[in-house]
Amino acid sequence: MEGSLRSSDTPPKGGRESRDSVVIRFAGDSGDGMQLTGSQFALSSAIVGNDLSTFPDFPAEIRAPAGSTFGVSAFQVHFSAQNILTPGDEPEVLVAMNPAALKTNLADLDPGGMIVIDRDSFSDKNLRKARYEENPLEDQSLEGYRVLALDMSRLTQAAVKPFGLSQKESLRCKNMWALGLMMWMYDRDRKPTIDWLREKFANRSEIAEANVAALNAGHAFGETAELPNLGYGYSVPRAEIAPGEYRAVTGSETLAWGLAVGAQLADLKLVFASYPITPASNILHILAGLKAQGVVTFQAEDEIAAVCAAIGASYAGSIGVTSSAGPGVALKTEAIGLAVVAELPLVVVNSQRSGPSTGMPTKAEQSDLFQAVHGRNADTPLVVLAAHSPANCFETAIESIRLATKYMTPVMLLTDGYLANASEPWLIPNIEKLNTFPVEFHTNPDGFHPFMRDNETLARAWAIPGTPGLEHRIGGLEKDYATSNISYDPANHQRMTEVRAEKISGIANEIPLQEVAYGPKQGPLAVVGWGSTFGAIEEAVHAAAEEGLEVAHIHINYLNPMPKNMGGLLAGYKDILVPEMNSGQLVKLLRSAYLLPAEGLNKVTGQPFKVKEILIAIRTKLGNCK
Amino acid sequence: MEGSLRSSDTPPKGGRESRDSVVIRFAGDSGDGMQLTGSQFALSSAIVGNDLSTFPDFPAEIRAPAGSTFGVSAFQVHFSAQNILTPGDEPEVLVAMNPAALKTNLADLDPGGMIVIDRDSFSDKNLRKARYEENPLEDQSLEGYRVLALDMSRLTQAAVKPFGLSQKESLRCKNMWALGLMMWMYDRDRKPTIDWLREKFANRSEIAEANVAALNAGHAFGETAELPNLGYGYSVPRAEIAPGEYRAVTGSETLAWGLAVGAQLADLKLVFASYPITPASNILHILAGLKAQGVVTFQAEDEIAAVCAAIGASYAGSIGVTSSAGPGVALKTEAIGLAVVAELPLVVVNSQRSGPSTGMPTKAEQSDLFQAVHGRNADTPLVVLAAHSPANCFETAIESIRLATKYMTPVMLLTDGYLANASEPWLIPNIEKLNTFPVEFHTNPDGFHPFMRDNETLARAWAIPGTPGLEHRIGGLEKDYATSNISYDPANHQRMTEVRAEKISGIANEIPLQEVAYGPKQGPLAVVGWGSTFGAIEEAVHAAAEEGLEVAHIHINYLNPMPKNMGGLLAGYKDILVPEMNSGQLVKLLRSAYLLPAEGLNKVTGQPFKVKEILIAIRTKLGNCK
Amino acid sequence: MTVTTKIENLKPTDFASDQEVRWCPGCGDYAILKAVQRTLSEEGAQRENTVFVSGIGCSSRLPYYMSTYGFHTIHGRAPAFATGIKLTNPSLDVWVITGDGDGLSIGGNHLMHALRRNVNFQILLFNNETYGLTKGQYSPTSRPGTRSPSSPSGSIDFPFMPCVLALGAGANFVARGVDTAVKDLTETFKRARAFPGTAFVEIFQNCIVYNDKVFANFTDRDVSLDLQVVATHGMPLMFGAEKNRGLRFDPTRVQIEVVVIGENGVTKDDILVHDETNRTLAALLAAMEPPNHPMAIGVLYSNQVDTYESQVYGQIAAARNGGADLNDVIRRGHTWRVEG
Amino acid sequence: MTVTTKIENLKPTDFASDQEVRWCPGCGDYAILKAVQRTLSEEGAQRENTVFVSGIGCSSRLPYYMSTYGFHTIHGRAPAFATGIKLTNPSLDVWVITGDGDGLSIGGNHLMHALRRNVNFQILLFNNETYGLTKGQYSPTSRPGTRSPSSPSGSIDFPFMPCVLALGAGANFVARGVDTAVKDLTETFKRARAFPGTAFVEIFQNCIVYNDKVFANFTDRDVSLDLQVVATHGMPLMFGAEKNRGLRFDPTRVQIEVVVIGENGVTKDDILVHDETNRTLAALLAAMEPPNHPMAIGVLYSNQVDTYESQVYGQIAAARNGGADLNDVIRRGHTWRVEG
Ligand SMILES: Cc1ncc(C[n+]2csc(CCOP(=O)(O)OP(=O)(O)O)c2C)c(N)n1
Ligand SMILES: Cc1ncc(C[n+]2csc(CCOP(=O)(O)OP(=O)(O)O)c2C)c(N)n1
Ligand code: SF4
Ligand code: SF4
Ligand SMILES: [Mg+2]
Ligand SMILES: [Mg+2]
Repeated sequence: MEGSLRSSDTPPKGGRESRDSVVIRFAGDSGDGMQLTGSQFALSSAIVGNDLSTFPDFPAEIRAPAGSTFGVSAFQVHFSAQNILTPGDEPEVLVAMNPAALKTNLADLDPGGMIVIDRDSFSDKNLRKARYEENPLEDQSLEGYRVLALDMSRLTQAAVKPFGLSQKESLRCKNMWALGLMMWMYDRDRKPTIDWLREKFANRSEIAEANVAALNAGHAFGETAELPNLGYGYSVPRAEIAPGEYRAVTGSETLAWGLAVGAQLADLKLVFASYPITPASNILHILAGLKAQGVVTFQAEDEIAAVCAAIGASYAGSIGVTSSAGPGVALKTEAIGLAVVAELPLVVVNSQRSGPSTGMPTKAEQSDLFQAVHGRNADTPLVVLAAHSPANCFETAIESIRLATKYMTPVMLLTDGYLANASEPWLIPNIEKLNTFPVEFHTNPDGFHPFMRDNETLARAWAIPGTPGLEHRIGGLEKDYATSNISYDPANHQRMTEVRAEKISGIANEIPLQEVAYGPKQGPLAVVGWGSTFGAIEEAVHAAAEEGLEVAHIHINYLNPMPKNMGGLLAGYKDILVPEMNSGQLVKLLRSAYLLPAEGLNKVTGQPFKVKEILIAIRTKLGNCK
Repeated sequence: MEGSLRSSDTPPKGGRESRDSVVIRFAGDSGDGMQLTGSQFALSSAIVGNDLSTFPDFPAEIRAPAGSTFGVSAFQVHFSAQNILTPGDEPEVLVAMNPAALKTNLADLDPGGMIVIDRDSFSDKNLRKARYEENPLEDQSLEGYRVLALDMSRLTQAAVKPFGLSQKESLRCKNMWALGLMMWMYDRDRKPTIDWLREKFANRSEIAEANVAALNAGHAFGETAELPNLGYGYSVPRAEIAPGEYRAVTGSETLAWGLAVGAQLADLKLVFASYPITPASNILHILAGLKAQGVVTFQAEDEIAAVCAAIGASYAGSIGVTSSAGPGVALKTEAIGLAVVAELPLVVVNSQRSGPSTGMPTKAEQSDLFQAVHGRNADTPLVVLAAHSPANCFETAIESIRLATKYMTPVMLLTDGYLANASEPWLIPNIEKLNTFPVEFHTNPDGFHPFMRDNETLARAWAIPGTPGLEHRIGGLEKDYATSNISYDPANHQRMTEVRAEKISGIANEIPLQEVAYGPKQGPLAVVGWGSTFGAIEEAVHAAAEEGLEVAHIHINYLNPMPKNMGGLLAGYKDILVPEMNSGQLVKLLRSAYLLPAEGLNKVTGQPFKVKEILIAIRTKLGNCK
Repeated sequence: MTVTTKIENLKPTDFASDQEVRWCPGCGDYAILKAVQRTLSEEGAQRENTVFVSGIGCSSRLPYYMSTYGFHTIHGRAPAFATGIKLTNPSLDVWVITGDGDGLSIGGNHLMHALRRNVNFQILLFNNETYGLTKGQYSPTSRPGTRSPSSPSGSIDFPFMPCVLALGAGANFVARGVDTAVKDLTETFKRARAFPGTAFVEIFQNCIVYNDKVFANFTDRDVSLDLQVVATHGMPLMFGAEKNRGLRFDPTRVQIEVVVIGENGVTKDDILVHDETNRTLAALLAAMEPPNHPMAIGVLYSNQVDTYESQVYGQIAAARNGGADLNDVIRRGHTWRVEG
Repeated sequence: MTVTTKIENLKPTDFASDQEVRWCPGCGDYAILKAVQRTLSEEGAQRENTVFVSGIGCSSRLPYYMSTYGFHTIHGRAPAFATGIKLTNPSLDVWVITGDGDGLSIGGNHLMHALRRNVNFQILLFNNETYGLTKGQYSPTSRPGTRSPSSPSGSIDFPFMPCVLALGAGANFVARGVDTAVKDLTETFKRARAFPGTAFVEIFQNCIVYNDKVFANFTDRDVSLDLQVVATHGMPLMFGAEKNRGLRFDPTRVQIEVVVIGENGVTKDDILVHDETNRTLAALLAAMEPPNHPMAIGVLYSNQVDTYESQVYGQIAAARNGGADLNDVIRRGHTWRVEG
């Protein structure tokens, strides 16, 4: 690459050790810029051709006091010469910008891992704020780790001196120093970061150049310091990745874009009505920025108004979409019932978070599956889909709009706080090449009544206000099958209840059959998951297979209705293990639907599964079987 | 009985035919007073010592136009010399006060049943309003029935003439004429009705006496008219009924009283916060009338405010109760989640009605079981109880308060529109003899933190504002197991999630083991029900047993957690049939929990099961098995 | 000579649907329905472009009786549905039908937010001071002491005054009418329909079953002239059987008072002239109550500002100039190529 | 000579809990917390009888920082919880803590209904014109054109004025304060606490992170005297750095105007005297906005009527006289005996 600043361009003093996969975590104070640092490192890794996956961990507070443990912000990057699907179980490198960052992140570090520390930040005051009684750099507590305690603050200040910044501004550059060091260590190109700094601080070039200087200084430090624990650095070769144009995306981005694209493929206006709530708000923010693309967003007074406005929009001929997290979806359930009985298209996105109630709003959980499938009064069936990766959010959003409009039904799209914030490289699709599914509104008055149905899909006619001759009234009261007028007739209610159920269960006839993500199509054990556990399960099953264990991974995207072959497929395995970030919800649905003795592997900590946790469960299970 | 007006006091012209059980339906215009007529007939039957069960069927409209089919109001009475549990499948006598009443009720009549008709009301105008093209009294359509078409209006007018009423007022007495005839026909005592009339119209004695005259005239008509189809009337001997003081009660009454009594047994103030909704409103109305008993009712601005006020009341040391139907409970789910995580006692009564959405508000359904058990975001366990008869509503309400306060948990109490309005005789308990379960608030500051737990029940300490030294803060955020402070610690969230689940599942250790309501403790078939289907299932299983079929009835009152022995008990039957007034909810919970191939028998018409429908299903099932 | 083709207006009955009207005989809702149908007829409305959206309640049944588009939604949320409809298609003529329970109890928040946003639809609030459909419980507009199934000892809540509340929430059009005064009501509905923004109309509606004659104290024929003042823009606020009463502002006590022309030296010049663009005056009029003051009827306030949806589409139109398509959007920011 | 034992008031710091305060450094919430603690101290409050109830938002975190009882509930519903608490134990001193999002967006309806019912608690609404906790989206009080993550082209909703809304809903006590004016705020809180009924206090609160200086136009030191008028009952509504400005009512245009004593013949007698029992005046003051008018601060309205809970318990007490016990209740009406 021309003008590249990769250290490998300069002859290394020794040989770089080649590594297959590396996990680094950058951790520091909220004000230390760890999210940017991590993202830049990730980007530079993407550009050298590694596969990668990242995960940010923000503090719950808006702006916690400097130095406090609850104000620590972290960003984990997993980069690899292989295809990877998770941000990694345990970092092998922890960059800790202050004592609080060390304190709160050390437990996750790989035993024997490396800790890069800003020694200057280990002042008495900061140690106290982090509630250290002894300075961990001075007692034995870090024994066993490879500790690189560096004068990062001072070295940064020295590097940026020429630019005349205040002391506070100077110290703000120390994240770039740390990034430079890491870039040296893993042989990454600094140029994209330098370009980005110059663009970001275009109006304050002294800041831009100070940051560039800090970055370069950190890099140079690695190259020259001959650090005992470090050697000559590492290299991670490029992975085999499908060719094309890539970008890093979070699930919030892909989900928002998927909705906009889905509406376009349906030839409909997107009306997105929402009320802010963590971790769902970003979808609203992104779509609010798509005015030029004709997207209408509506920040409602609450979640109920949001879903009602979305339903009103669908009634009038848009695709109405609303989005929230569990507590907000709880408020929407009455209105969703109306959408079911009025048979209007609607997409409800639930970015699941830890509960019950307010719970731990910034942490992820998969505990709203019951709410999605069963959480309404009466027999109120709807479609439930789950996205399983940031990239998959895009496709699932499109599929939600396709099914909602084709079947005139609400679709609940489940994602979670982990998918919303985690990022991975995404092969950017060409929208023009995607299959369209344009909606045709009903316009023919002959024999029209609003609940006349398509023979095949059982979807009712979608006739929108403004259409002459099709004036009609709909509502939440039960209606006559044949005339759509209000009806209290007992047999009619039975029939309507059945037709609403059949319409939804019939969708099983068109959705793809359930596939096995990895492993044998029958055998002693299937690990069955849904949603954001995809990466962890897949990696665990791969690892188990490498150990010679016979285990399959099945990941369910269509949760209601489930693919037609599901029962038969699952029956082919002796044991079924269902890892979920909840107390056992999918597992109960499977047991009930297929009378199979599926067992749960449950984790309700607000943290995603580690690959290891699933692998151990697989080993135990198969060990017992042998 | 002294002063009795039973016709048997006068020597019968022929012998009365003795009958075991009779079902009569009174049907007429909303303005015809059918509910009063039916209630009075029921009361007179109770007094002669029959067992009985009644069911009113109101029009959905507030005041429908006179003569319209949708304005018909009906009241069915089942009275018997045996113990009975349902208002009867098909009436054998239909009293139809106008064409619309005939039109809408004829289909339910027993083939060969008797129709008592006010011939005077079959005017052209009324026939048109009822959408009859031909006068059914003049064509062949009533062939096969025993039709008694009488000049009821004219005979009534003649009877009340002495009292100088207007024509409209005179005609209003015709329901008493019909009642008098029926009282003659089944040999009931008129005195209680006469007393009631004189009390009710104490300020307008001419109205009272006119009604009495009409009642007597109807009675005399039966005695003297020698009607071809009628003979000398019937008698229904008294049933074997436990001695004691009785009254007729609807489920709304017993439920409201049970709440008031439960609070008294817990030594707590009852704060009942609600928002009106059919068919739940009566509970609010009844409790609003118990001010003298210290009950506080609060009509909130909506269901959310109602549940929140109830939770606030519990927080401050009352037992907070809220009540609604499915759509209103949907709105409450977010707040119920808070009560779960704040671990406060709360009772949520759901009077289930036909849905989804507004559905058929005046019709009953059992379709909110999923909502009760699974209908919240996150892992949010609570107790779910179901009442199965009007009398049982009383006990279940008390049990709800007992469990809510003992375990510091919300309890969902399921009833339905059928139980709310159906009535049956109730052996009035002596409240002073009921077991008390007085709450003791926590007052000791030693080692106090709000989520400190009882070792056995796992219930947290209930310390209320106003208690010196126990000041504390609670809320919806996750809290530390050991200190009750806010905590984002992963392992702590796991632990708290588990302890919340264990607290609820542990209740299985104290609730009664599941009993078999009737039939063998193992065998080829168990019919498993919950809620208001009790009577129909019990009668069907009795009938099947009489046919020699080996079938048991199991009725579940504790739906979450279920009794400990449930799995073992159910496993003792080859087949399990689960009748529900929904599309299959309990059946799915049982399949999932016990991996047993339970099958549903589902009816979603807004009408209760007929005994016959269940009996046929039993026959089919056992026929297949043989 | 030019020939103009006059498109015949639809008749009021052309706006009636084929469904049987199922309100109680004698209910005030019938008259309001009639006024609505007349309004549409006289204004030359088209059925296909007209949408009635309602919540739940007796009043909220109205859409079923119209031959236009209609959506009978859930309790209290009609303004939110209507907002979604207008966001999709601003050219539709949307009417929200609600009651004092639907609109002010469970739905109070949506109503207020619609009013402050100024979405272009009409809100007709049928105020009968009771929850008719659920059989007569007291409502947020019931007067203190109202005995009802849920308040057997009399209600103790202080009631809302709907027009006062609407003005407090920032409504830009506020009017009042009486069910039986179909002609006046029709004129008020026309004004509401013509107003570009959320037009709020409170209608005193008699519930003959649960709250009969609750407004008789100012609607009965023998008192109505003395206890109603009809507000007409630019006209003095005069009323009374003898047309000699008027409203005057007392600036020291900062309150409105009833005066009689000719008494105590009061002349016509002392009488307040109605200015429907003056929010302060509107609030004063809305707050008046019999028997000390007359009830103000008619358009109390009308003040034109941008509608919500015009601003939504204004921002979209502005952004579209030179806007990128979605294929560009998903390529914005840092991207990189992996070569094959 | 008699010996009186004076119970020492708790100090403000005695009302601080052991929890670390987790607002952003520089947030206006700190000053409000301080004013609350001072109020309790100076009024001799007891910790055990004091309850703080809040919804969700940065502001709603306040209960955690008080050593009293506290309940951090769910978003927007705090007034409903507080109502339940007062219905159980009317003797508790209950404070509702809410924000412009919590109290006016999702929770607007509960707030209004609490105000009209007049349940005896204080509502402190921290108005920072943003949703702080969810990272700075515009709120129902944000001024038109506010750029935020959810309104990148500027917000288009017309904002509520919280005090105007409260008065429209029938509030009986309405006041306003500024976060940094801790002393005045404390006095206002004392008045609110003493008021028997729902006392509504809007506090202009600076969100340093998402909406810094949004109130600077009338709170900055150099403009505050000219653009704030402190309402004091019985005192003329005068203000200004030179104390020569005042408010006058223009009865013909029916509006309030700012005048300067000595200019155009204006004298002190022309100036409106604040009467905190006059709802009309309060509404006029609440609606004033800079730069044309000063922002009115202090107790705008205070009008004592029966509290909700006193009426609830009044009805219960009346019914209890000669009331039956539950054993009688379930035997009322028709009963019959079946003999053994
Ligand atoms: C969520 C929900 N809660 C409660 C109800 C019951 N409900 C239906 S209409 C109504 C009140 C209607 O009052 P109002 O709006 O004044 O209408 P009216 O019948 O008086 O015209 C209530 C409480 C409901 N349908 N849905
Ligand atoms: C049901 C529900 N919806 C949405 C949220 C997300 N949420 C939390 S606080 C908040 C807004 C807070 O704004 P405000 O009340 O003004 O408080 P501030 O943070 O500005 O003090 C929102 C939307 C939630 N917690 N619960
Ligand atoms: S109950 Fe009242 S409001 Fe409802 S239809 Fe009857 S009269 Fe009208
Ligand atoms: S975000 Fe704003 S309101 Fe919230 S704590 Fe920070 S400064 Fe205060
Ligand atoms: Mg009403
Ligand atoms: Mg705010």
